[in-house]
Amino acid sequence: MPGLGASFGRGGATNFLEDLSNADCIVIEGSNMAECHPVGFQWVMEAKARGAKIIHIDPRFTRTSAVADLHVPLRIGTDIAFLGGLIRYVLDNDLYFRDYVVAYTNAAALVGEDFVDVEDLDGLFSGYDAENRMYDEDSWAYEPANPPESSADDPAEAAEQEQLDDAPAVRESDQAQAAGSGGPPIPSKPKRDETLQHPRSVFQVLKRHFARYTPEMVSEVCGIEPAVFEQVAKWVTSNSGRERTTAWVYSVGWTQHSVGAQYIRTASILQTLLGNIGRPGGGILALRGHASIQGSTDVPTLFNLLPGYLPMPHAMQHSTLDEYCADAAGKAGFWGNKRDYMVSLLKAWFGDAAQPENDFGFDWLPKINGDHSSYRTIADMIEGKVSGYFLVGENPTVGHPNGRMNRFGLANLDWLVVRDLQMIESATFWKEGPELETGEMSPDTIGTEVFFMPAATHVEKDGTFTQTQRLLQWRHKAVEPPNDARSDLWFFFHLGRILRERLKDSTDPRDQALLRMTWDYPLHGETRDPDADAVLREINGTGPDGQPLSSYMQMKDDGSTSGGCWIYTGVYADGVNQAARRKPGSEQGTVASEWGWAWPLNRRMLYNRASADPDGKPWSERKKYVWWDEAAGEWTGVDVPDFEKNKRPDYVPPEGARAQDALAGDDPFVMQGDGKAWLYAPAGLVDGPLPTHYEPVESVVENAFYGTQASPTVERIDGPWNRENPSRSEVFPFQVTTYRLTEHHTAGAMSRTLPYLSELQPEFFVEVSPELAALRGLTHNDYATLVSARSAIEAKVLVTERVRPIKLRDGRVVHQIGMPYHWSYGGLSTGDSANDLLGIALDANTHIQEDKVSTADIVPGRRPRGPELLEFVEAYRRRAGVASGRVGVNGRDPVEASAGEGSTQ
Amino acid sequence: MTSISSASPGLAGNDPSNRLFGPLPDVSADAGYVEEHPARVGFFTDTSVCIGCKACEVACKEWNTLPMDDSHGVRDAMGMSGMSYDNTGMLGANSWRHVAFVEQTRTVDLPMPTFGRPGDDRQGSGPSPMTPGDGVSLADAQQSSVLNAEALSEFDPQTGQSGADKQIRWLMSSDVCKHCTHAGCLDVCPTGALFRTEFGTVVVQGDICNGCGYCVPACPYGVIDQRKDDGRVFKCTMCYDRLTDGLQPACATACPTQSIQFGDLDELQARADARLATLKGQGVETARLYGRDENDGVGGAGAFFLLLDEPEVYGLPPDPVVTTRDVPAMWKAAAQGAALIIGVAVSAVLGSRKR
Amino acid sequence: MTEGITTPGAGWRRADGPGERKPPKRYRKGGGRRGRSAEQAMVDDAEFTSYYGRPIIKPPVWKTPDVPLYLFLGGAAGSSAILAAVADLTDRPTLTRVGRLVAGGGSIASVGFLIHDLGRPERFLHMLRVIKLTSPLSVGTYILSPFSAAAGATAAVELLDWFPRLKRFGGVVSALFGGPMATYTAVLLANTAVPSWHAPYKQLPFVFAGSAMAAGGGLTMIFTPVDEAGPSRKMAIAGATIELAAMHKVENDHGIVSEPYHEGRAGTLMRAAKTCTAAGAGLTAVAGRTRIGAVASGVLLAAGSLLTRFGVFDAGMASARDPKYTVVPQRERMAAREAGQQVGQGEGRSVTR
Amino acid sequence: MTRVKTWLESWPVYRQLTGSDPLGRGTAARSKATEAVVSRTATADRVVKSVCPYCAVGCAQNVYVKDEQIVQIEGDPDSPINRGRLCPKGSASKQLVTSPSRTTTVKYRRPFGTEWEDLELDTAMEMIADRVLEARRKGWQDEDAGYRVNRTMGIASLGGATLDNEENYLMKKLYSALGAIQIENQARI
Repeated sequence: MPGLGASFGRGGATNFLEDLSNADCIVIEGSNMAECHPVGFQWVMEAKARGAKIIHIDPRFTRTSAVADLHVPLRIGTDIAFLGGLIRYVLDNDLYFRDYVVAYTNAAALVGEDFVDVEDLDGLFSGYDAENRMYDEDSWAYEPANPPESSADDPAEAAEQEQLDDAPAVRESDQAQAAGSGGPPIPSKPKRDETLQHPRSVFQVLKRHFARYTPEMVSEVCGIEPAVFEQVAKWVTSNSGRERTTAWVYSVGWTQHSVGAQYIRTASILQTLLGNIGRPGGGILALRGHASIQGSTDVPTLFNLLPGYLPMPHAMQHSTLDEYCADAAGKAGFWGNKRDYMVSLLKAWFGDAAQPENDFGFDWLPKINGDHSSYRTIADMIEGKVSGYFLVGENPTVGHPNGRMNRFGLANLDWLVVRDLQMIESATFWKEGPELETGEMSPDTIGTEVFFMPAATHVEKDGTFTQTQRLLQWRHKAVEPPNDARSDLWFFFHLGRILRERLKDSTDPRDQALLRMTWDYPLHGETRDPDADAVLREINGTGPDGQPLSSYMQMKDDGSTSGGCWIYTGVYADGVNQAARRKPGSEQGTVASEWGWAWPLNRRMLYNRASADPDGKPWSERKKYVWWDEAAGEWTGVDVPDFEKNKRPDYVPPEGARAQDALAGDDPFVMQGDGKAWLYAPAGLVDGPLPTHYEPVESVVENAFYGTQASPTVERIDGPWNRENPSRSEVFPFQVTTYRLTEHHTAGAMSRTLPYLSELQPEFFVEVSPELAALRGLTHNDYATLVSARSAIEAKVLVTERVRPIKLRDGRVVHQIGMPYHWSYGGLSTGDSANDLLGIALDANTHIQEDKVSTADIVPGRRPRGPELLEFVEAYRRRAGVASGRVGVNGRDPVEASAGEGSTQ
Repeated sequence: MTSISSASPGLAGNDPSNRLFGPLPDVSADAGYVEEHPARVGFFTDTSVCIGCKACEVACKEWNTLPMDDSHGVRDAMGMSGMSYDNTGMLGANSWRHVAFVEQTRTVDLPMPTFGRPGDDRQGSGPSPMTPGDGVSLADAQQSSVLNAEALSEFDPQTGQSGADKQIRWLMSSDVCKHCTHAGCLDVCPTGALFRTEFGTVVVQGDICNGCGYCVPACPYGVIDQRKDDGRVFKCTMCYDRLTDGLQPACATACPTQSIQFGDLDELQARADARLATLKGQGVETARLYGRDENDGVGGAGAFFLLLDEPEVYGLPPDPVVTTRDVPAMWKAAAQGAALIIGVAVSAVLGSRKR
Repeated sequence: MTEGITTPGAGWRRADGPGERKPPKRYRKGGGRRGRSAEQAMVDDAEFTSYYGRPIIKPPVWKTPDVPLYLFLGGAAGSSAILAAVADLTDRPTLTRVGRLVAGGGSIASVGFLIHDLGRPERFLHMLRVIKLTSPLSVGTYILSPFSAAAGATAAVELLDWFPRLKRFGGVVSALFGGPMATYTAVLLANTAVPSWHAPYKQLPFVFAGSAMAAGGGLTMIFTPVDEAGPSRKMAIAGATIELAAMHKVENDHGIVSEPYHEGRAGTLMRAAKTCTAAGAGLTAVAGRTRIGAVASGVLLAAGSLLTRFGVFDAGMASARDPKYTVVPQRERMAAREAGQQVGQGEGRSVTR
Repeated sequence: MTRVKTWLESWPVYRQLTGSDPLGRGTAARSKATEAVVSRTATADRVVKSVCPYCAVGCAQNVYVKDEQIVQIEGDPDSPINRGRLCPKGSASKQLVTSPSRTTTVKYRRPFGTEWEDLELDTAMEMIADRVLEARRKGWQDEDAGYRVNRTMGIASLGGATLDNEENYLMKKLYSALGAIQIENQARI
């Protein structure tokens, strides 16, 4: 979540669910919280019962809208325009929380002279490289307070890396996400103008940047009345400030856009201006959709990250540990200790084999040099570049956009291991995939060897999930898994054990990492299940005495400490599994610090130093949370202070201070290099220091702001299996959005297979307005076919007034189609797969796909069957001027003959 | 031994102790629990906070191990109903909780001088008593609508009419057996399979029911139904088994927003009255309690509701009356009819010439 | 518009969709589907709201023809038993014998139908667990059991010609239970939430009493020599008259709830029933003393009675399936109550209940 | 005599006539099964603390176990997050564990095969190990574009976000030691 990471320093929700009940106004935008997080929604309802205003901003009228005070039906993909309008409203009417903004944000920082805003380049920032479709971020930098050399340990190395930062291979590799816990590194602290009047101060840059976002413009772009906008603005601003707070809630309604990270940035700017970050009832709450999706980025199985948001070493920049740590060495903020964290990680992985002499085994780590993300890998599979694939509790042929492309990828593997509870579609694609019917694949042509390895459920294994507010909760095993079912811990441990046995006599350097790594966990029971508790201890780390560390502050770079994920250090503090704590909530205050354990260091609300004024006193009695206790000489309050406990509010860093010592007593954003919340992000995002409204990649509307239609940095993966619908095409005239329903879970393996859930939403359907139904002759509860340049699918039609056409200022009407994506051919509740309709276009910051907006056509009746389906879709492509989508066997090379016929270009 | 005549309003015709109809202060005592018994328990379902998640439906089925609806696990038998997000359809033998989804729109032909919409009965008409006084002006409070305010959008895409104000709302309500004070199902059951528990609830005893089906049309709410493959009837038990273990019913336990509240009935009634007053104070004129009134046709319900529209909008009868209220009169008519037959037969015989 | 009402599960948009959008006539009650009673409505346009046209109450799960046949046979057997007993006392041996056989046969068959209708027939004896005066089926069990035992035994000994004294005793016992046997079934139907059964609860026992006599008279007439069948004819004519008169009230006195008796299959059945009953009664009066006339009119009377049972059964089922018949009368009742409360506080309760 | 009385008292009609429930509505009508009713939460052998595996709210669950079978899963009222409440998916999570359609044995599809075949778990593990080594070798790169990379491009992985932290940790550790880098997770999606 670079959106939050670049703004505040950590890529996690700033507040926690229960804290929503302290809000005076809650804006739910880009989230259908009542449907997707019903139990978390109780805290919204609690706030409502206490008199808070609930605003739901969403293209669709959902179950969340039904209980909100106000529903704002903006056009899909226009959130930046709406939020930008609010920012302008706040700035123009002097409604920002001035004391907060001056003290805790980079509003006073000066931006370098080279920076040119989108205003002057018709939608592009300075530094755009049109050939590679990338930015060089150098011109976005602050005007430094001191020359940069003075604060880096290794100026030459840092400068060299700075240059390499611009290489496409480095940019593609998604270093930005390393801002997950620690803001992006900046060369030095900026020059400041505390009056905010300097024309190059961030504050003035911001004002100019958002000057265009007038209520009229918002109204036109979002398709809502100015009065609606004004109502939201009034509620939000009158419920922010010293006495009151507004909370913002989002989920994948924001992230799954080509400019998703910038959506979050826009909200971050607004919430920062309003002084709502780090304060009770405020914040930005990111709602995650899976039990441990936060955990899966904290302890990542992601190509670009090591545990704790340490970046994966890059071939061009990080050939040694010193190089790896060069950018952080000497920096202010907690990233200044990067070397401590990395060495501890290497000690955790390689144990005694990691020694100072061998760079603690740094060289054993594989290096990345480009985009190795999931979709790129699928394209590589189709080209036959990947031999084997593990799917561990994931069903990409249903849950990922462009199911057909995903199936082609799987069909070109040598082998595939699927670990799941049910026989999912990604395991049966060779047998039942829709491409069998169209003739594009057949078992005779698919050489993929498939192993289905049954998995254990959540009650059949010990372990921790990290939920949406960074809280780790331990699950105790209740029963043994049946038959061959095993935990994933079992599978990977024993796979590693077997591999190590096979190679135990190898002297090949490439095998040394495997052989030297620590791999000796206690085993339990007949199945010899590894001890998850021991793994958690390793993640927590140990000190020189072999005892668990209680804080990452104890980590050293001399090899005397270990720790598998530095941000999780403390989860085993005092030798106790803190994640397993279950002191009843009724016996604790609202913060309930003794239930589970939250990173970092059990702090439930991040940046909570900001709940007090620069002098350390609460901004107001009503919103007091953490404050400075002068008598005790420490920070105190209802939560663990997200600040050094004894650092005085009036502390000023001495010259030459580094890491946390370089942050002042009124720098609440402790992971940022300057200790401030970033209204302007001089680094950390690849698509601009400020959010800008672009239309989605597939849009039926022209960008009213600038000549640049869509984000200039969108990442595309081109091939006959991933054609893009042209913008503003008459052939694909309707906007489509995908989403979940309460009754189902993601790709459906955990819900379509269960009778009680299946019967509640038994069929795939799409939601359309009565107007669109009339326009296209669609019949309620009958079939319709949706077509894109990728494929055509059929669905039952639910005609509902909850979906509304948007009328633009020029009289054009934008029709929107809603499409839940849970279905496929397997399970009890079945239907075509919504994701087969979607293409893959990615946010360059995150490589997350734009699921939430695409275009399509819709016609009454069922779709053609068999090969006719291919011809049907191909005809659409021809009409839209899109290149042919015909493919050869298993999706490989396009068939030359029909390409000639199909592609006129 | 109690004499039958005094204890049997069914035949006696008069009902001085309200055993067939009207308020009954202690339903359990009426059913023989004369010694100490638990307080009468019930459900208060506040539909104004229902988010339609259907957790109640699933938690109920899970606890009571009910079969899937209709299809018995055959996937082809499942289908979308087209009734908004309601694919359960109605209460039945396999669905003891049913969440209704009602989508409503209406057009208000009024100009928009303010954000408030005059004439809208869902419009807030004053500062909410819950609203803290600081920082919110009276005008702001007046601008708040209590339910959603889709209405703020002036443009009606249908007519293109400006000034026409289309409002939408989506009502959701979890229906359940009402556990009536005077329960038709219980009273017509000829086997004693249906009985009243010590908690004042009405429960079917599966070891007794012989599937006569009489309770099915006797329920004025259409709650109880027969399971076709089993032959017996089933309905909500208010988790009688859980109650005996001191637990709440499964649905109330699960309900994320406390739309379903379980507890002692008198306590729930007080809570509901307060909630209604709050909503009325916020200008929700259409809010009303349903099944709360002990003077209604079933003597008040053990499971009652706060609704935001007329009961029939949710599929509930507006003024249900327990059928057995009239059973004395029916027996009287039947006796007269029987006497008439004897009279006619006797006179026919006597009046006929013998051969 | 009515399509939506009668097709459960159809889209509400059909009834209220874009094509039919017009300004609401009066305050719209909101969602669900608003309907109007059918063309031939006997009451003024009844606007009402429902939940997607779904029924509010559950239609009875009773099977047809089992239950209508049970009603018919119970009635015919009950009146025949009485007729037989009185005939026996006045020494009409053939009529006695025929009456006892009809009563016995009818009662045994009706027990069969009743048990067959149970979801768990093997648990029939659970009916004897309790005695519930509030349950017509419980009371009915304690009527049907002695009645069918007595009538069945009487018919059996009649056929075998054993124990004449016992026969008379059995005949008297069955006659005692014969009346209740014929009319309790009316309470069985009326004591439900089914609108078109419950509303006429005061008339239905008389319909069933009349119908029972018409059937009993008719059936015994067929098998009894005309000379001896005078009582049968008289009872049949009287029964038919009572049935028609009572049925007329059922069909006309209950506002919208009377409607199902005129419409659809129930309407057809009721019209056929009245025709048969009236024709049977007329023919009895005119030609009942001839053998052919007796048989023809007896068959007509029995058919009329049978059709009445099917018609009443069907009308009830139809009224249960359409929410209109549940909502509209209740709304009218509420309106009346409100009006009553405005007139005088004291009347409120009696007016509405 | 007592036997007759016991027998009589088991007849509800007798209880109706002699007891406090003449209408047969309550005490008189109670059956044997009703008298013996017991909640299966009360008879469970143990209650195990767990967390719901669906969305990320992190609702705590109480898992009731009887004879090593899950008999009930419901919200843990002690949790400050969900306060004992669950959504429909959480409420259905017992079905997730006990689902009859769950596949609990290893299935194998050979290249160009048309049907699943059965395989012993141990055999499958050995076969997978063979293939991992081969794929690793095939895709191995010491250098790429002149830079040392020390990795294999032959193996990719995609995990769901319902993996435990401990599982993710071992996976990342093992893959990194193997040199596999195309390691992804639902968290990207």
